[in-house]
Amino acid sequence: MRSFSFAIRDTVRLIRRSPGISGLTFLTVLVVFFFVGCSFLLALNTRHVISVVEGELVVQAYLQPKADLEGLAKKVEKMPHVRGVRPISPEQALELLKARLGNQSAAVTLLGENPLPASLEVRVDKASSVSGIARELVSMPEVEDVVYAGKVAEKLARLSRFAEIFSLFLLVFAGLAGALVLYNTIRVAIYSRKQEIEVMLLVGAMPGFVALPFVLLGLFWGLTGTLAASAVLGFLYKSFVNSVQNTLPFIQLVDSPQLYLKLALILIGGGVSLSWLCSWIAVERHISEAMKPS
Amino acid sequence: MRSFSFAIRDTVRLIRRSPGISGLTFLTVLVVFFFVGCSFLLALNTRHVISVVEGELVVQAYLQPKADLEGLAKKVEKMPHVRGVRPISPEQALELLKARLGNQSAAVTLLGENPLPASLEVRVDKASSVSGIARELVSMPEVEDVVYAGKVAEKLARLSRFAEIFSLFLLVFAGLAGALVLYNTIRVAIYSRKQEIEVMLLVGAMPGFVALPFVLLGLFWGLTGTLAASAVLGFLYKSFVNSVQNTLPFIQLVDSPQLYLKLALILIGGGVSLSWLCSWIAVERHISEAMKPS
Amino acid sequence: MEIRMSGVTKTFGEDITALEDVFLSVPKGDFVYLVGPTGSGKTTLLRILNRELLPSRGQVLVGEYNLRKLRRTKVCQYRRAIGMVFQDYRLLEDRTALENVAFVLEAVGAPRKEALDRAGEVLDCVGMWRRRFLYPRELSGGEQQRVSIARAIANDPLLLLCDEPTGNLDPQTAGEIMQVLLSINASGTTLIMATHNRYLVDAYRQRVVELKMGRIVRDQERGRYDFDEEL
Amino acid sequence: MEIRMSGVTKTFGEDITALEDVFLSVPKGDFVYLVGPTGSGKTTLLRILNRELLPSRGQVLVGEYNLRKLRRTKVCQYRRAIGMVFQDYRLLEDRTALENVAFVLEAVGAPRKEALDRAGEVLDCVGMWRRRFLYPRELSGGEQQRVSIARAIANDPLLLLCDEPTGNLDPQTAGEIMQVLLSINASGTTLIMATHNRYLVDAYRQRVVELKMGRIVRDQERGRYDFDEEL
Ligand SMILES: Nc1ncnc2c1ncn2[C@@H]1O[C@H](COP(=O)(O)OP(=O)(O)OP(=O)(O)O)[C@@H](O)[C@H]1O
Ligand SMILES: Nc1ncnc2c1ncn2[C@@H]1O[C@H](COP(=O)(O)OP(=O)(O)OP(=O)(O)O)[C@@H](O)[C@H]1O
Ligand SMILES: [Mg+2]
Ligand SMILES: [Mg+2]
Repeated sequence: MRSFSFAIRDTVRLIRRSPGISGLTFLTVLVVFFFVGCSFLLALNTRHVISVVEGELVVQAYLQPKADLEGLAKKVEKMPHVRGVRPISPEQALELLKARLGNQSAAVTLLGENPLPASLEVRVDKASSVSGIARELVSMPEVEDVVYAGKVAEKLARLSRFAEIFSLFLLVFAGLAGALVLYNTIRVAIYSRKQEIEVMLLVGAMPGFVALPFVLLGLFWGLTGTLAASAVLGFLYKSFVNSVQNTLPFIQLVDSPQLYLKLALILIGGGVSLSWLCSWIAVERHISEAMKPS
Repeated sequence: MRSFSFAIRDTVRLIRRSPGISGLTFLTVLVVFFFVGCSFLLALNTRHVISVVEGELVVQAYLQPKADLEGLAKKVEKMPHVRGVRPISPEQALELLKARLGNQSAAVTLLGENPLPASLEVRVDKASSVSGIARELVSMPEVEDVVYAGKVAEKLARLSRFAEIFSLFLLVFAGLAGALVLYNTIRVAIYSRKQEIEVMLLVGAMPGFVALPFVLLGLFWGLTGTLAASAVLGFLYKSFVNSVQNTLPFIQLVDSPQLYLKLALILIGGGVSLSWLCSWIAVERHISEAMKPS
Repeated sequence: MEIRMSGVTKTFGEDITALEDVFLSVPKGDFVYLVGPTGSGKTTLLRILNRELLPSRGQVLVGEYNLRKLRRTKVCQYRRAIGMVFQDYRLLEDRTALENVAFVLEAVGAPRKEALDRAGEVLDCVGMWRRRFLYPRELSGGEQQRVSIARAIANDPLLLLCDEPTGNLDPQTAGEIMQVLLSINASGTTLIMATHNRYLVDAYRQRVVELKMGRIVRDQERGRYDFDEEL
Repeated sequence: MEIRMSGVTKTFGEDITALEDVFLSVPKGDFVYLVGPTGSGKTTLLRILNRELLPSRGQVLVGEYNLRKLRRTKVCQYRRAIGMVFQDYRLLEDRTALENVAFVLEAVGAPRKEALDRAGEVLDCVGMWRRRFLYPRELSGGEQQRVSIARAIANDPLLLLCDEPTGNLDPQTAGEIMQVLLSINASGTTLIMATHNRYLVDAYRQRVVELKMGRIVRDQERGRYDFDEEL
């Protein structure tokens, strides 16, 4: 306890005696974790956009003339991987066709009796389930034909797999790079205290006693740096989301209180534990070097 | 010349005497410029994707029954902002309609005489020119009606403006952050040589003579770090492009020999000049501090 | 503490032999001058006793510690039991004189206030009370040396190793410091002092061990600095 | 070079006066001992002459240089014309003894080979030829001191400032170094040497300037270390 209060006093001293190095280490941590956070948000949004697009995938099932539209809809709704079903009666289908043809709709009015069949519009949870659902639907006796964007679904499924891998890779890489830069920065900052560590050990201070202020110093940098990084990133991302919403309302970005909390927790947790670890390794190296008699 | 050869020898000595710091500074430069390069590629590809999508925007012009299809097509092709024109005769229009209706095409065969008009499909250079072209077309006497995805075009135009600003912002930010981390790293590395600089000046060495090895050191870090960064980034991006091309052939990424050259030039040029500048500032600060009598 | 060195040899690299086959035994409470020309191995001997260096060959026993076989925590414990005045002072650069001394006391676990009080006391002993709030770079050579002496004695060590503790002191101040060291020795602390100060050695006669080229060439009770004069 | 200090006062902060109203003039080729108790301002005086410190008040002229009004490049030029042995040596840690000396020669523009040759020569002068490839931390205190002396004299300075150059040397080596300094002085170099070494001052009688509490209290041709003895 006593040596802990000493360590805290000493940490304050270390910070105050070289404010330049402390300040720049703080900035480096900030920048590094800002980038890590950016990668995180990028990965998150890529996956979000893809899943939104996937949510718009539909399988169109055209029914036999006498099929029970509502009953079938209920049944299909309960199938796995189905997110929703919209039943379309022949009358609705005609209206839709007219709307689709635009100013050529005159052509449709030339038709006498409505030749269009009833259909189900089945929304699917993700791209890779589309072909399975389509196969199940076509095997039903009430269904005459099934139409779905098979190529698009396949593309999307691949894209989603790819984005999954890519975002994982990005995160791991950003994390590694961050750890590397952090370790380097802390190590060099502690390197400039090498002699101090040597002398302390020479006059009989315990290794833990010597290390503690430096570990606290690393912790301090990590904490303040990542706190600032989450604040800056949160603020910038919020304004980014806002300006996207204003100018490009059709693009949906991930944006929720939980997101910011998660972001802050990841950055601060990662930064604090990383910087703790880094400063511990860095100072431990000096200590064991200094303790080894030659 | 003589002091230059001394400086080079001394730089080699500085590198060899603290390989740890040199190595980690090199790694930091690598990581930082890797991120800068990533931002650059991200910005480039965002703009590329948007321009590809914009290139697929069309304005559909339906003609008066007796209009000269081919002649009008030639005329429209010469208008500014027009990238291409595809004339569609009434027969082709009917085939297209059938294809579009899919298994409901039976409905069309019920039609007696072909009621569809001839039309022109006008491709436009960018989203923001769509409405202008549409207005010009509709004012032509041969044109009966114009159909175009006005909302989509507007969205795309906004998106493109947004992406422009965003990528600029991203680049500037990445550049600044890179400069900051670089300056910090070099500064701290030189800080550990503070006493050496002081002693050199005390025994009468000229400031330039003292500074040169450190500036060369910064240059060395900048050069090797950015060289490695461009190599790693180039390699990773190439494999990324390849794997995208294999699994997602429908996505077009920027990829050309010039791109890699440009990337390498930007990274290496930026890194070398930045690190030169940073080490110069860092060492100059120590020198003027040491030269100032108290 | 009692010291027993037997057959201690210390070589650096291939061709530098700083100590050769040194046998030295110092009973508890002894006062030993270590003399010899520059480069004869005095500092090397003291650094071996401070366990900064391991002997290349030979045994070193100090009290109950066998210096060849100390584990990390034992080394710290050992170093706290002894005190050393380094030839190049080794003060902590960004601590004031007072904090430099108080630090070793806090490292042992003394509360802040007690440490500062005790540090002030020993600084007063060596005549540095007035300069206690200055940083080492603001002190003169002799003042730094005295802070380093204060730090070494603050802990009431059982063994005090002094490497040239008066090199930067004028004769009068050196004499005062010598009085301090003698009184510490009188209280039972074993004291080894490497020195070139002929005045002191001749004025305060004690056991003299002379090194030359890493070998002990003289070990004399109540000796003088130069051997010849004793003849 | 000739030195003229008039009314030089140096204060640090509010309450520390390291030098007070010092008038000192040293003709070209003189040899001056600067003596005085520890903390009396000797190093401060030498640091002012080396232009590490600016006097708080007063004029300092050395040769054609007015030390209060030197621009950056002039400072370098001036420092090359003089040599200084620092009390704490200030050797470059990651250069060998030889490179430490050769460095100052290269800084002046000497070609590498010549610089190394000359560095070897002066190291031989101070008896450090055998240890020339060791790094400072591998040298004993006295050896480092001699390297620092070698570095100061390598350039054939017009003014040589020695701050306690024999503090870590045994009497015999100190005498040898003294011979070297005297011969440099004989060749016309002005030499100021701050020292506590009573033996040397008394053995090689020269002009003695004594400082006390920052004031010059004695300035005597062919003096001794202590004033009383002269009475
Ligand atoms: N780490 C080392 N590597 C190589 N040689 C060393 C090392 N340490 C000491 N030496 C050599 O060992 C010899 C003895 O050194 P030591 O420091 O013990 O001398 P000393 O008696 O203390 O001299 P001084 O009176 O000058 O302080 C010296 O010649 C020195 O060069
Ligand atoms: N930068 C500084 N800040 C505050 N006080 C200083 C500074 N430099 C020197 N002093 C004080 O000025 C006084 C004179 O110091 P100086 O180094 O000149 O003494 P000295 O005569 O060389 O002593 P010694 O013989 O011990 O080397 C000392 O008391 C010292 O504490
Ligand atoms: Mg020694
Ligand atoms: Mg002094």
